[in-house]
Amino acid sequence: MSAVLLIAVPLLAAFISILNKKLAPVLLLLVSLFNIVSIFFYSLGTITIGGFEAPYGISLVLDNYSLIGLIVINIAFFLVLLISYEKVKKVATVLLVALAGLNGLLLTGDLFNLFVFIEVSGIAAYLISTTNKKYVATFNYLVIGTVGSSFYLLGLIILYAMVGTLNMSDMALRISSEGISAANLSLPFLFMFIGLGVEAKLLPFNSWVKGILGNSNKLVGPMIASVYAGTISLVFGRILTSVFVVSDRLGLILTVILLVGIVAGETMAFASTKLREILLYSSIAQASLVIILFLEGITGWAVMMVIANVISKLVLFAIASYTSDELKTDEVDNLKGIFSKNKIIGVAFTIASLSVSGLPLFMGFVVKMNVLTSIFDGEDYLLAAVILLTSIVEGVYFVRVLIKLWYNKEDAKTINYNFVIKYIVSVLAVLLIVFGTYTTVLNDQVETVNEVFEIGGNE
Amino acid sequence: MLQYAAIVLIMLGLYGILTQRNVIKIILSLNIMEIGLNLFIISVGYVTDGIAPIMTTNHNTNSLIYVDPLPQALVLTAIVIGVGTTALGLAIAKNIYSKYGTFELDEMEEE
Amino acid sequence: MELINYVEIVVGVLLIVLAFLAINSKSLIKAVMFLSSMSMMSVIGFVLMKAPDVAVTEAVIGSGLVTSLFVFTLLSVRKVGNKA
Amino acid sequence: MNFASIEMILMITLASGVLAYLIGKLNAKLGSIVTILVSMYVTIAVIYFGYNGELVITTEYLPLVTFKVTNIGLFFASTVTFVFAMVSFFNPFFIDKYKFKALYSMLYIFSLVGILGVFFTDNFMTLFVFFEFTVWSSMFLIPMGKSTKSTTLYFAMSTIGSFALLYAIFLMRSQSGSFDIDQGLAMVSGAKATWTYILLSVAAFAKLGAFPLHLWLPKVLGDAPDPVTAVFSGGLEKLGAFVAVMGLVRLAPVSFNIGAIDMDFARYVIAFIGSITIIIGTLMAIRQDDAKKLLAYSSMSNGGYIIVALTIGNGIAISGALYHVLAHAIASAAAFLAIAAVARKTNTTKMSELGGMIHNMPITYMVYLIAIISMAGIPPMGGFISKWMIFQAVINKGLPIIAIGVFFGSIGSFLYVFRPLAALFLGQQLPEYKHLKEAPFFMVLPMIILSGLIIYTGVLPNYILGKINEIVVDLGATAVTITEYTITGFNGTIHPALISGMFGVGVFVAFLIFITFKKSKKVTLMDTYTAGEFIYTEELLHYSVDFYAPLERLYEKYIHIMEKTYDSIRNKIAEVGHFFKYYFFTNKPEVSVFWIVIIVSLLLWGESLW
Repeated sequence: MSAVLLIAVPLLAAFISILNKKLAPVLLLLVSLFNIVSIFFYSLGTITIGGFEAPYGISLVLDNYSLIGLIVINIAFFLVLLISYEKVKKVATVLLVALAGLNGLLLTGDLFNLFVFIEVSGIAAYLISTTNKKYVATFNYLVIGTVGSSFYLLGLIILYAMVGTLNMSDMALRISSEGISAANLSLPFLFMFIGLGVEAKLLPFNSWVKGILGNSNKLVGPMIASVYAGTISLVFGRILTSVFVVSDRLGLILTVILLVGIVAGETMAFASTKLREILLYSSIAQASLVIILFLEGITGWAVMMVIANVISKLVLFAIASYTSDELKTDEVDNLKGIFSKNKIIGVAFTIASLSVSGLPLFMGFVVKMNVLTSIFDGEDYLLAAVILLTSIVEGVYFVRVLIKLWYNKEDAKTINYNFVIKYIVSVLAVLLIVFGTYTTVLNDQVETVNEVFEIGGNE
Repeated sequence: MLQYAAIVLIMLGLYGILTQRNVIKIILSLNIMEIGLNLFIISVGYVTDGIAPIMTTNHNTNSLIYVDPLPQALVLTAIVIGVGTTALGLAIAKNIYSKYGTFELDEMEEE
Repeated sequence: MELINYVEIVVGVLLIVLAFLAINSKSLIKAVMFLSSMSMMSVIGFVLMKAPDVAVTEAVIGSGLVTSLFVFTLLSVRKVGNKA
Repeated sequence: MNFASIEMILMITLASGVLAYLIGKLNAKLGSIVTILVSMYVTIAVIYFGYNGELVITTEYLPLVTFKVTNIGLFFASTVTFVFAMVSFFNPFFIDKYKFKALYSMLYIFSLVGILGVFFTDNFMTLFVFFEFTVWSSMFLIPMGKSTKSTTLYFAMSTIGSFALLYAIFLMRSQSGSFDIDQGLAMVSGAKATWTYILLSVAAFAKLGAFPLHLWLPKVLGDAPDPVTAVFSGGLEKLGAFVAVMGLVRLAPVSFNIGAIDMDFARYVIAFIGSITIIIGTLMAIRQDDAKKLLAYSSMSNGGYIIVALTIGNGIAISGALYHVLAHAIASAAAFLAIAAVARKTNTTKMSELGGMIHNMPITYMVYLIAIISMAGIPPMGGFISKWMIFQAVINKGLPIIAIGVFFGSIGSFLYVFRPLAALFLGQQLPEYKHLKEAPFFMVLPMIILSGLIIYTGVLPNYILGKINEIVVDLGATAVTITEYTITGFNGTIHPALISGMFGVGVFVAFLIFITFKKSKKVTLMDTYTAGEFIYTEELLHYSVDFYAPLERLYEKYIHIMEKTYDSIRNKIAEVGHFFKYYFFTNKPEVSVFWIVIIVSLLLWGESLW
């Protein structure tokens, strides 16, 4: 079997699902499940499509990096489907396309192919976000997304004109062998960075996030904030680590953008009073942090942070969106005390948010500590200080929310969370604790990820 | 020569997105930007005096310079994707219209 | 060669002018028409740059399909509301 | 299974935390009884096996964690676990008042786990993990009390402290190459040493509740459930002292020596802040109406003593500081528990709403009296010994400005600690509290044990001082000269037992006089006159309310400065957030595009300038 199936099967199923609307949701679940199971049977390596060898043909790369990503993203995708099954019915075909696009993003080894998958998954995301019924927000998303991917394409083509290839590994090789100066590359790289930055929610390019995630229902919230964000972060990571040659100037520009993103994200979350807004601003900061880690070359732990974020954002957004769907409000003050009526949900939310703010016993803490260790090894004291200071702000607003949601108000509203979401969030919460205490797994994975790129870098 | 026009078109498209407050106009500006982008991509692969990269039987293919075929393949894909986006954008525009009764973003009440 | 250069310049200028008109015209239908003719201009541009297959695609999809999509949208909206 | 292995203690305790939760789900009272059993077990294990040198430090199950028994760790651990054990007796009586009863028991035990881990490790990373673990497990205890407001403040301040600690840890690691505590503290040098010094001080200040990070202390102690306040003041706060020993004593920051007093500038600054802490704590304590808040501010000023003593850093100062840790832990635990005992019956800790409880709760009254005598540093109690040693150190060092703070605090504490005594226990009795009885036996028992210990530390300090001397030697200072009954300071020797004996005689004589010439008459609230008018309602006319009003008026204007500062910091952060929201997140699609264009054009422009 070849990893092409991960993309082909969902696309095929998408076509079938157009023919039979009733079958579509079932098909979606089956395909998603098939993907999860089948990932474990593929052998690592580069797959070429159409018989052309690497620099010419389109290639899919299945290495340990994409493997981890595929496992996490496909499972997360499946869980989101389960949580929001009644919403899924209307957009089943779109979700199949989205699945194909996401897997393609993770697998592809070709920059143009990446553009196609960005557009495919992007269009799917626009369509998914229409289930929010906030069309202006979706329209914003579409416009910004299109401009972003156009910039990506522009950067790509400039790069192609300079280097003469679009294959990622080939490009890295040629850049070093032909001695193209990093300064010349900074313009195309900046364009590509902007293009990806739109999807990755990096600060000045992300005004769509508020409209989409601030009104998210239980499908859109976890899907965009967790699954999509995780995928794009991983794609970003691959490009930053294996393709980009960052010159000092570009590095400075990007670092400033990202640092501002972190600070802005945390302060905006601090200034917000709505649950979903707090979470979405916090995830902006998280996204910027992850990208900065990739930029600093802390690849392995950045991947772990992506995974931690996927898990915890899935829990947080699933609960926040579900609650807001039910109560028609997400003002934290109106939600006072809801967790005291729904303890399981509350505990899962608490664990996820404590993990995000990096308190011990949870996965986020392990990741944060190792990340900080690496940053200090790189003697980047300012970055570490910024991360720590913003973490304080982050912790404060999460604790504020937690206290409000757990305590006060005898007349807290009761919400009937269905057992699926209860079950899923508690399993994920347990997972956060397991990874937070049994750290050997993480360390092993980090090593495998780092190996992937060390090999790539030595060539 | 045309690549300068292409760059100007991209800028005009951006200008349109920045200044226009009408949903249709914004989608239109997106289209202009995409056309500019496509022209730019083609111009990158364009070689003066080259010939179209199409298989023909008449010529001795070895002695001729082809323009780069890859950008053209990219543009074909990009055009199709662009149409998809435009169609989706227009569909959303229609939804917006049926909800608010206007295309002007400024006339819609803030939610 | 000279001729083609002049043609290129004319096409380029026309493209820019049409794009400007499309963005700035008050009537939506007119804007769409400008877009359509601009798209046709780009077809000429593609031909000039030795990309006939792209030109064909642009002519059919870019110019034809996109324009009709815009027009249909505007027309369907006209029926529903009074203002466009 | 070895019950005296640190790893086992931690794991058993952690597991029984979960167990307490599960049992607590079935029956909240039983769950809280688990807390008693567990903390008793930990106390016995730590104190008995620890001081017999039988604590096992090997780890078999926990990865990446290493333990080490040091004299100082053992000292702190036995103090704090003892406080935890004593306070845990109160849990069953208060458990009904909490919103999440089972959770309370679990978190109570969890915070004990965290604190133990901090004291028994030789690895900074482990220390930090347990430090943070303590923070979040204790954080969720607070909102179960009166109000949920101060929780966030506690978290913010604690996190500032922990992150300062973390940053310091990484700075030390960058020079020593490992997370080992001894190596890290020994090998850090140059500018990094100064930064580490500052950061560790911040961490210590945040935990101790010292100025300017003191704000959480009174609020949290005012809001938290009554037994928890005792844990905070007697236990969790001492984490700060532990960190302070590391930072203030074991580090050598680069700074110039102030010749006149032969003291490093960096140390002098910290000592100065310490004395400011004492003064502010004292002044604020004077004006509190809530007995818990009053004691909280007194905790703050006592933290100041510890800081001042540790900065001086010679043998007698360090042992004074450490003895003060112990004495204050016991005394404040006893005082808070006494107030908790009252509050359980009356549901208030406001002094203006209480009075005459001595008639209902004489034992509690005695406990409180003993505790505050110790806190005020009056002879026969432990607090006297420690304060005497600290005074010795300060005077010998010749630090006039700091001495002012220290003496002011000492005198000030006379002014305030007796107010709750008078207000709560003495004076006239309110009719609605007439029927109240003494606290149940299992609440009285820990209080009596605590007061016994307070007296013991005051009368026969030499055994404990011997243990402290071992720490002092570990820290590289000269041990204090002690014999069985005497302590020798810089300018004299005291005989605590003798002093206590004389005090005992004095008290006995006074008691005899009191008994023989008892002429007071009990009056009810109605039995009084105001300006010739009868009183028609039973209003409490407290002399302890607004007692120091003239003094308070002097600094009334300035008391909210720190609160306002923090408020404005908070508002600034929110403002920055609103600023970003306004410029990046409107409902208009062009915003992002605009920024894209701006950034690109800046880059292109920069290309020509670079």
